[in-house]
Amino acid sequence: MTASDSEENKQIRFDLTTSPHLHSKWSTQKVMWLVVASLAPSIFTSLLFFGLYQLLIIAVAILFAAGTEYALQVMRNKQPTILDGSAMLTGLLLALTLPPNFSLSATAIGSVVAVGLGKQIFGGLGFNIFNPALVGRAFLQAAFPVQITTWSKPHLAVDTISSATPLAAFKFDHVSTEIGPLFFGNIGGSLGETSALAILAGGFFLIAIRIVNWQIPVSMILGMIIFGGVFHLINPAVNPSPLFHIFAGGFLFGAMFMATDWVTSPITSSGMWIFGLGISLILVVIRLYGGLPEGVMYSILFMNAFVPLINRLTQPAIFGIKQGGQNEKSY
Amino acid sequence: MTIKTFRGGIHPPEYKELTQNSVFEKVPAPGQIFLPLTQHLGRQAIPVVKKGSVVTAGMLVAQADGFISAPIHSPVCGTVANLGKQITSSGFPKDTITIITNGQTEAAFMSPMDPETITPDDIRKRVADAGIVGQGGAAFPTSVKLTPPPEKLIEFVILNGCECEPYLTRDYRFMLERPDAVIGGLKLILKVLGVQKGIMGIENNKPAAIEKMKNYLRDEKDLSVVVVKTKYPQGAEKMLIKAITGREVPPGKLPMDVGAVMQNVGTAVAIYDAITKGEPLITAALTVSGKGIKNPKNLIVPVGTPIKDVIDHCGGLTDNAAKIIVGGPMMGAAQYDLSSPVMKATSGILVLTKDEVETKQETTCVRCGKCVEVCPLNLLPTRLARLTQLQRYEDAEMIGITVCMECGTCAYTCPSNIPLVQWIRLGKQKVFRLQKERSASEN
Amino acid sequence: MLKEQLVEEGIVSEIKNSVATVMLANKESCNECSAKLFCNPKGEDIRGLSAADPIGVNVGDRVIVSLGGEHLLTAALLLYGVPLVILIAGILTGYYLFEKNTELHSTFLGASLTGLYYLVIHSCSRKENRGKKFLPKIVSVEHVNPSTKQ
Amino acid sequence: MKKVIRMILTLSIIGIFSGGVLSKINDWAVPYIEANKKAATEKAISLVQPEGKNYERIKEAPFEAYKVFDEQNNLIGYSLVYEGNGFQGKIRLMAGVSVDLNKITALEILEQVETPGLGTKVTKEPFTSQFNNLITTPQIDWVKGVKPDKPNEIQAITGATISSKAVVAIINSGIDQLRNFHDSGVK
Amino acid sequence: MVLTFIVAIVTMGGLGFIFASALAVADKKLKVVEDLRIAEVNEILPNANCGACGNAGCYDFAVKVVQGKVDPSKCTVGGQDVIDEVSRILGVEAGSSTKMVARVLCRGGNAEAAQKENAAYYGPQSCSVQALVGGGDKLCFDGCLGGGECVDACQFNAMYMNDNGLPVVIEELCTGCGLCAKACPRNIIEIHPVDRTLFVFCKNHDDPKTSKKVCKAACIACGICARKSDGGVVMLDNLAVINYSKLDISKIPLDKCSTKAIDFVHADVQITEEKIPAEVS
Amino acid sequence: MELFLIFISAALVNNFVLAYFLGICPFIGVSNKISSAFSMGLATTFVMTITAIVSWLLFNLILVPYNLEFLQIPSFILVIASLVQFVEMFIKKVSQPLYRALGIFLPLITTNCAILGLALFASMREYTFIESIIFGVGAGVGFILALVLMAGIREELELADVPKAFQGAPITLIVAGILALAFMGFAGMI
Amino acid sequence: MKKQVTLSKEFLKGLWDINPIFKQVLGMCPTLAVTVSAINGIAMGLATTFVLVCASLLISTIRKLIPTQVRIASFIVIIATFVTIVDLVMKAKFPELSKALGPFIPLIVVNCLILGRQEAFASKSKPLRALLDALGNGAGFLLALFVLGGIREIIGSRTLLGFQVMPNGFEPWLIMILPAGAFLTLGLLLGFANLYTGRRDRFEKEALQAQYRSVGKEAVFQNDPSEKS
Ligand SMILES: Cc1cc2nc3c(=O)[nH]c(=O)nc-3n(C[C@@H](O)[C@H](O)[C@H](O)COP(=O)(O)O)c2cc1C
Ligand SMILES: Cc1cc2nc3c(=O)[nH]c(=O)nc-3n(C[C@H](O)[C@H](O)[C@H](O)COP(=O)(O)O)c2cc1C
Ligand SMILES: Cc1cc2nc3c(=O)[nH]c(=O)nc-3n(C[C@H](O)[C@H](O)[C@H](O)COP(=O)(O)O)c2cc1C
Ligand SMILES: Cc1cc2nc3c(=O)[nH]c(=O)nc-3n(C[C@H](O)[C@H](O)[C@H](O)CO)c2cc1C
Ligand code: SF4
Ligand code: SF4
Ligand code: SF4
Ligand code: SF4
Ligand code: FES
Repeated sequence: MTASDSEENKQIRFDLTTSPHLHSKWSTQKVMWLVVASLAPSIFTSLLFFGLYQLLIIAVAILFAAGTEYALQVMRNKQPTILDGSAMLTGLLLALTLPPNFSLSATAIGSVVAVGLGKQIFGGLGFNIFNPALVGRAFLQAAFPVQITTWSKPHLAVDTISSATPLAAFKFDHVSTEIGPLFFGNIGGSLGETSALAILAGGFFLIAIRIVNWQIPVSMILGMIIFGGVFHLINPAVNPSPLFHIFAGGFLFGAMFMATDWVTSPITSSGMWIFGLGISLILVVIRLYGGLPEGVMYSILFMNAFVPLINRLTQPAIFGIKQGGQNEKSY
Repeated sequence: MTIKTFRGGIHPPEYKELTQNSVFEKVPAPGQIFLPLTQHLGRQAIPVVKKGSVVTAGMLVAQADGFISAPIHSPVCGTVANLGKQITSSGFPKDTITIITNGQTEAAFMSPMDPETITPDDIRKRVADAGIVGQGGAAFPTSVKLTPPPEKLIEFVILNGCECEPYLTRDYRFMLERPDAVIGGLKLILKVLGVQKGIMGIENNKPAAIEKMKNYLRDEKDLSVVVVKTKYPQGAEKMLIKAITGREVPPGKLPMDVGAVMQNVGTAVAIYDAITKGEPLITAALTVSGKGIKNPKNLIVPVGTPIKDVIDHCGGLTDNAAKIIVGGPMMGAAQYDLSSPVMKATSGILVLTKDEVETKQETTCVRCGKCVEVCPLNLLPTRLARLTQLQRYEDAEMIGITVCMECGTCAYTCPSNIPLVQWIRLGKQKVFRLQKERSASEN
Repeated sequence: MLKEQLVEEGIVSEIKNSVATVMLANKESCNECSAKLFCNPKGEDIRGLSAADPIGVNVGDRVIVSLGGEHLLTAALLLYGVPLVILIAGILTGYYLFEKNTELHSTFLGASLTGLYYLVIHSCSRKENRGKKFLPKIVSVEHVNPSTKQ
Repeated sequence: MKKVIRMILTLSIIGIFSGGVLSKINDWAVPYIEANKKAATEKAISLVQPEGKNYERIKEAPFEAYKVFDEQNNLIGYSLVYEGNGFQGKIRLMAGVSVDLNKITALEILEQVETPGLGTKVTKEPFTSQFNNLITTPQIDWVKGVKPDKPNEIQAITGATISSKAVVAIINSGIDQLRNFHDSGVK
Repeated sequence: MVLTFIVAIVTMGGLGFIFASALAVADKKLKVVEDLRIAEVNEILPNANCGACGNAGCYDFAVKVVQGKVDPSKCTVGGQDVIDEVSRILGVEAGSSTKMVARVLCRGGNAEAAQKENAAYYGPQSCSVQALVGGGDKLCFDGCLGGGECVDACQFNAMYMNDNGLPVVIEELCTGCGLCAKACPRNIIEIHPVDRTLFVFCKNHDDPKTSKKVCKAACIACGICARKSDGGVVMLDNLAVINYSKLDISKIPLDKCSTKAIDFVHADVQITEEKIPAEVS
Repeated sequence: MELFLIFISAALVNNFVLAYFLGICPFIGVSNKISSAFSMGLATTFVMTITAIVSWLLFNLILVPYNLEFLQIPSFILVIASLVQFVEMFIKKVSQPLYRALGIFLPLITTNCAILGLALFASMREYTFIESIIFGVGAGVGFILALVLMAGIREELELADVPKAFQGAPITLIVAGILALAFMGFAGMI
Repeated sequence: MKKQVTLSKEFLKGLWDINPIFKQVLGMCPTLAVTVSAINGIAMGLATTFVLVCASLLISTIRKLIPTQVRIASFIVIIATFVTIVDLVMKAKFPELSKALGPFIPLIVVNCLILGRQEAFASKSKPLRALLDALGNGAGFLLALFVLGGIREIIGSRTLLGFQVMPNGFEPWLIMILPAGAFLTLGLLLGFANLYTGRRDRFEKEALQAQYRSVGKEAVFQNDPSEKS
């Protein structure tokens, strides 16, 4: 065993790793910050429509999310990884699903729950089953159902739409809202969800740079057109058109930013289709027959629970093994 | 014409421009060479020389041990200095014959034969005697591949000219510089196997080579060129067969099970040379490239030349060189000992720079599914790696860890920078050990 | 994803026509379970189980038995799924058929239809080999009984 | 065989003992339970018909309802027990109704499984007291977020609109039933 | 009232009767014979299911003990208490077990073993993985990699990594279960009877010249120990190997071994009785 | 429609496991294999349906007429137990292989408070005969759903880095909590 | 190995060492369902304890008379009888409570805790020990129910046993009295209980190792060949 003694080799320490020696340009950290960037339009519209106070909500949510992540990782003697941005993203997304002028202390609780119960208790990034931000929001909705359904009027409302959200208005008062305001966002609703324009801008950006798997938003929208359409055709007087379903409430926001969460969505593309269609189906049922006006959050969480089953169902057959034929191993 | 390909895969930057126009350059033998006894898959060769033996170029120094093995010939004239151990590009010490060269250039090759009149059995014997091993990377003894069991019906021979690994341009140069040898080799292979149909698979990023080969094959009705998509790992046996024929080689099965035999372009050249010149496999054609090397080149080097000498021949390392790889960047092995020699199947020596190999922080798997999407064999790399980490080898076995060909596609694409291949390789090893134990306990 | 099976460890006590009787020890978790009244009304500590033996084990070997595996679902559907449907269908039919003592009668109808179904199953599964695939399978030998090794 | 007999005997004896003991304890408990039930109904009736002193179940009605009398045994109204679906499950309530069925005297929720702290507000003040002396013709209606300005309107509880609506709907259909029953002539 | 009473009694008694009959039938049909002692023995065993006894877990052991196929003393984990108790149940003579312990047969820690000069390993810090990638940072291809996989494998907390990067077995806690030995990719850990004290603490098969370069604690295959030992030590492929059946310790010239590759175990890191703080032992 | 509502209510809105906390033991102890979970769930549904039928008959044809409501608990228990025992023996007679494939599931987890709870709920709510059968089936389907979802999640969690103290029952309960949150979306549907 | 333990231990073990909920994870259903408030928890705990004690006492008294084959069936019938008694008494004397605990009183029958204790203990022990064991386990169950109910009541409705303990400014978390809150709280409680015991065990082990290590280190350096040569 003769280690080479040549002069120049001594200065260089060669890295020993296995192949491959090239890597793509992505890193989790980069991805997370790009998602944050793509949320900028939504943040901007939320401030525009609901006032600067919302910045406080966002700040509190991010701060507590990151703080919880840090504290729990330190407690588990793990290398803190808050800089990978995923906790902050969770906080930001949580904030954007809250109603305007929501209480800051409740926001903080939601953030702590989102990261603590939604993510870290499963082992941290990548191990959670449910979308953490939505776990936080669902917790808040169950803990403070009245506050979280109290909606402030947007500053820039064109007419005197009451503070109720389009969906609540539809559900309880059978008032439909025009697509125009729905699209631009000067309506009642959660911070990030009101402006479809801003969401689509961010969403298309993410799809374009291949962070978001296009299958999920597309299948959700398609599903909504199918299922919403069927109900609409059955009884147009009671059931709104699919277009209304798509632009009202958190549908687009959920489709672009929340159902697409890598961790909690299926890993195969056929799985993503099932996932998206499932969300739409459940959403339509909840919106039309449930007691609650909105169900994006619940349908995403519900389908999150199905993801392990979907993954198993859609597991690709190993190359060379015909679909269905089991790799029968005898030993 | 639609460009054929397979599902999955990636397209890393090619970096072929560094060497694709550099003509093969012959490198003289250095003062000392190392001939490891395992330059091929299979049983280690048995030395037939002793310390102090004098050898000439082309002389047999170690003979094959059984069917799946290959003899080794001295590429130089000189004296056997030692029979000991030497670290090889695998990173582990292997039994090695060390030869001090004496600068003489005479050669003792076998007698040339006429490719037109030669019989299949003679070809087979010559290929075995010449110690030819697959030049595509796996270094499988070629004579074995050319001796399929009689019950297997071989329908075509595919010549693999994909060279899908970034940086490497050896096969490309072969096709440009020695088209006659490539075609000649292919015809010899067809002859051995008694097959009519010969196909060359070439990626569409090598238009010059495609052009050239098509020109040469214009009059051949049974030989053709199939252009395949530039995509890694297009050159992998299973993938290329799938792309060209649409057939899938099942796990644990060989190409011959679906009627194909595949050889690398370089292998064809080696066969041609062994027949027409009587030259055993004693040189390695390789690409020396990468940003960490001063003058990237394509070289023809005597087997056994230490990597260091090859690098020196190319002007040495740049200041920011950080990693030396033998083979391609996707499947090659990192080196730490530059005295390790060039071997029969070495296809490239790459030197990557600091900024290229900078290890990004590894995070946990975010289940993005990208690895699943790109795995050409439809495996679930993330799960294989995780199960190995958790030491659940049986489960890993159930979902096909042993099928993985370690192409590295998954690890390339993983945004979390998980060393997936490293884990999978470990898992495979453990599973193989388990399987061995199992069969032992059954008997 | 993972090939699924419910596995139990046990010791082979008898082998006949490559069907082995395997003794399973009650797991600790069984101790406290109130379902014991139904699952193990006699409170035995050991249960016997027949398992197909594709690998050739010996008496005394400690083996892993996989319950079901691929055919588990089929078996469950055959045994519980279909009869459930028949039972309910029978009862619903009976409910509209009978005038007096409806409940009792329709229950009888449902139950007898189900019984009929089971009879069909019975005659089907008497053929030796058809049933064998449903048997739990011995998948591996954990420990070879040293006394039978020679 | 001896074992079998012993098994059967043991279990039968334990069963017999169990049956016997329980029967005796039941004999003791039944009067109390009956009394409790009666007291509960009485209490509810006295709550929804404060003036009532006496009551009598309307046996002919296909639902639970009572005639309520004052000290002089004059009929002063009815107590109607009716149920329907709320937000989570059944809501069962008792409403006191005037003799002409045009006014509610008071409302008492008997059973519900609404969300504690939210839907359960319908069982409490100030929601229930809105029903005191509420006009029932035309049908009771509800408003949201604003003070009711009609005599047949109540204000729904914020965050529990569904439960509030459910209560209104149950009373409305109950009174309809009572009215039909009334109109069909049986007194 | 009386009627209710009677009906109640009849109902419950009848139900009891039916159920008991069902059980009786089932008892006949689904009969299992069992040796009650198996359960009894199983209860006594430590239930660590470690396999130290050579059986597949404690229950297996219980079955075999009751069947008389193995000796109760084979359970070394439970200690003498358990053996005595099991023997009492079975009415056999209590044997005594020799305690087995794990021995780490490599002393090439960070201080002794030479490092590869040009290499820096990146990746998971686990022995098995390092062993795959060029054999880790050390030059020796047979020595301890220092990743501590064995320590992680030990369920009994009987191991730790010392500051020199070598695993240490705490003899008192070690049950001899062999999990660590199984985990080690380099096969450095072996299980030996506790009273066996002389070992060759090296597994390197390199030729003398190389092994000298590779590690200060390596067996350099000089063969001195073998020559004097009358077969107690033999040289196998450049490594001294002790043949315990022929070993006569007094014949081994321990002080002649220049690297101390052959040595007593307690001269090393193992803890002897006196050194243990009182509360622990 | 009423029947359909009973079904949906029992299966989704008022899921036995997630809203009524019945059958938590098998839910926590459920095997992490999906097809076993499904098979167990199916067996449970079968027993639940039979239970619904028999307990209705017992209650309405014997206990009520003879004023024996107080014997509800012990008699339900005994009847269900003997029934399960009979079914087991019957199935064994019918098809040895099938029985052996999963006969042990029948009693293994089929009997827990969910079964008795079902019988009690059905009699408490004074369901009609058909209603209680549908109720039984619905509860069983809900049980399958909860069990299978949990099994899938468990399988996934085996790969996760759950803190040691939270492995097993705690994380299962927390997942159940989040599932219960998700099921709240169906609230108000009945 | 079964060793005779002192009578007081027989009682105390139920409180923590083998606490039915925190350690054995038994009888989850009533635990989750009834603990919307502390008082409900206490009532349920008492009812369960009553049944447990009576059944244990009776069964350990007649344990020799019951053939093993019908052992479990007999236990269940006996337990069911006592549960019915509790149910009837509650209905007669505490109608409000009976309503609050709903169908969960009958379900005590299938509470795994009770049968488990009969199987594991009462059927093998003398009445006195069985009594103590039952009391201990009952108390442990009660304690756990009280803790869970207390937490849920305090956060979910600001009160404890009906008295307001949280300031008015505190907005009660409705979720705590919903099913989801029950699962989450119990999950966290169990986790923290494990954390506590795990920590304790780990500290013990670490302390032990550290002691060995301190000795071991010396030995290594004494014997370092590099120093010697
Ligand atoms: C992605 C996303 C998901 C949401 N999911 C829900 C939901 O499931 N239920 C809900 O009430 N609100 C949800 N919201 C909040 C809003 O949609 C808002 O509640 C809705 O517009 C009107 O709801 P309301 O009438 O219940 O008050 C979600 C918001 C976003 C951005
Ligand atoms: C991931 C992967 C990539 C490969 N790429 C090439 C390639 O680009 N060119 C090539 O000739 N062989 C490549 N091979 C090797 C081929 O699979 C095959 O072994 C070879 O073409 C057979 O010819 P040979 O025996 O002459 O080497 C690759 C193998 C793998 C596993
Ligand atoms: C946890 C939770 C519990 C709820 N409970 C009730 C309830 O008991 N009764 C009810 O009418 N609505 C309940 N709701 C439904 C919503 O509050 C619904 O949005 C509301 O009925 C709409 O009324 P609003 O327009 O006054 O906000 C609940 C919602 C949540 C999230
Ligand atoms: C496309 C995309 C969408 C994401 N959506 C969410 C989300 O909805 N909620 C969330 O908590 N984290 C989201 N993340 C961040 C990250 O995946 C999340 O923190 C993990 O779920 C935590 O394990 C998203 C990340 C990406 C790349
Ligand atoms: S290395 Fe293996 S798992 Fe990864 S992509 Fe290649 S074949 Fe698939
Ligand atoms: S590519 Fe990496 S992060 Fe994505 S699923 Fe695969 S292993 Fe996980
Ligand atoms: S793992 Fe090794 S050190 Fe630990 S107890 Fe077993 S044999 Fe001893
Ligand atoms: S002894 Fe083996 S397992 Fe332990 S640290 Fe050394 S190499 Fe690793
Ligand atoms: S208490 Fe065990 S299932 Fe409910």
